[in-house]
Amino acid sequence: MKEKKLRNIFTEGPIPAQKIADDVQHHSGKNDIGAHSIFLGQVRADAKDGGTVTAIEYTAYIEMALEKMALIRENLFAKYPLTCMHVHHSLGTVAVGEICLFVFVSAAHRKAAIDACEELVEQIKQELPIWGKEIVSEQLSYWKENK
Amino acid sequence: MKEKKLRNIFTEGPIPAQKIADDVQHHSGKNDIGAHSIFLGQVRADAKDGGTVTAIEYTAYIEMALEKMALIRENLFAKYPLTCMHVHHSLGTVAVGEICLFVFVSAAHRKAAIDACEELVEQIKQELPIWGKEIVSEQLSYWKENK
Amino acid sequence: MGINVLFFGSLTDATAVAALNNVAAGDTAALQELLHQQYPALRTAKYFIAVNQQMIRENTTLKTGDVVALMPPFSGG
Amino acid sequence: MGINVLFFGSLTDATAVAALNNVAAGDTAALQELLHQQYPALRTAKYFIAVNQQMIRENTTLKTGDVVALMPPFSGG
Repeated sequence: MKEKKLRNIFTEGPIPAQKIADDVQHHSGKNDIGAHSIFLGQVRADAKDGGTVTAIEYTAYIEMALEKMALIRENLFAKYPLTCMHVHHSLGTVAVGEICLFVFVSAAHRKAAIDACEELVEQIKQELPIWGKEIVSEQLSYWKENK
Repeated sequence: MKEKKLRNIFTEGPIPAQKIADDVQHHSGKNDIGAHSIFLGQVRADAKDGGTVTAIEYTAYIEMALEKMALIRENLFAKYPLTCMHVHHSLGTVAVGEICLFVFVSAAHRKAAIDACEELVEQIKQELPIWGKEIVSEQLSYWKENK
Repeated sequence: MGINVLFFGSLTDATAVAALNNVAAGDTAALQELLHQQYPALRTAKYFIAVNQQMIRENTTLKTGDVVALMPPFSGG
Repeated sequence: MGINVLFFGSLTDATAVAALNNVAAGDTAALQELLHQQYPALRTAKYFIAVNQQMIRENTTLKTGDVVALMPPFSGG
């Protein structure tokens, strides 16, 4: 075990839309923030052989994901002049239309916030050991593949 | 007067954080959306000669801004496969820590949402006839300059 | 003639008014000359001109009812 | 020996279990051979290997208590 405490990023089930408002409100006291860049992943009703997706079931190698996330975070803070960075990813079942990923990056100026947010989203998709299973029906599911 | 109806983008005073949650929630019924990219501008307490900024007062050439916004919108929908695009900009006084700009772009896939949102924010800053006056005190203010 | 003139942003520090109505000017160059005489601080101000909401770069003929906006660099967002 | 093996994502369709405990294998190549015999569908599956949460690309010596994870391409977000 390493000494540093790892921040949790995982939420059981969908991420409530209300959380976004609460988190934004929570940053109103940070007077040096000029820009928030937010990315939300929402579950799509993609057409599949045999029906359309109704939900995604997420699983993760949690310990490794949190270690990796801590590294990604550290690298982005070193690369960009950021104030805050928050990541929330769902585990378990998230229905179509619900939010499964909430990425929130704040900075004094828009360029750092926007660039870091985009890079962070790519790294979450490419580097965190998380898997999505697209549920079509009780009998039918497909393992999701990221592009 | 042109025949097309122009969408309003202006809100008197700050944009409530709650609006962001409500708008996200409102899109949960759109089953073809996979990604939301959101940008928020927040008023910063910048240091100035004579004090720090306590608020920004926004004014605009409203009719021209709405015409220009309609063109920007049309061009971005032509360029990217987007589902929705919403822009809200404050008029009047917005205090430090409050939200003055809320840009919300949704698409099936993240790349379109992220790229269009970034381009939209730049165009809003560069092309919309809106002016901010940074208030330091009753006696002291500075006209804002965009970088 | 009857041109309507709008001033925005920092320009209103120079003019102290947001609009002038029924100004007599045949083109934008003549209008600028008139305004610069009335509000000398405008001479050194950086601004763009829109005629009926269209940005112009060259001297443009004006007709009664036209709306001419003088706009400093934008600073929204 | 005592290696702990974890299976993730689509690999659990092949193994029907999420973990194996106390597997005897001296290195990752030997472990893979063992697992491929036990779960033939793994042979054709695309997966990465992490030893104690570190991704490895080459055959790696294992010791008691090591945790080896077999992970198909990630699909979070």
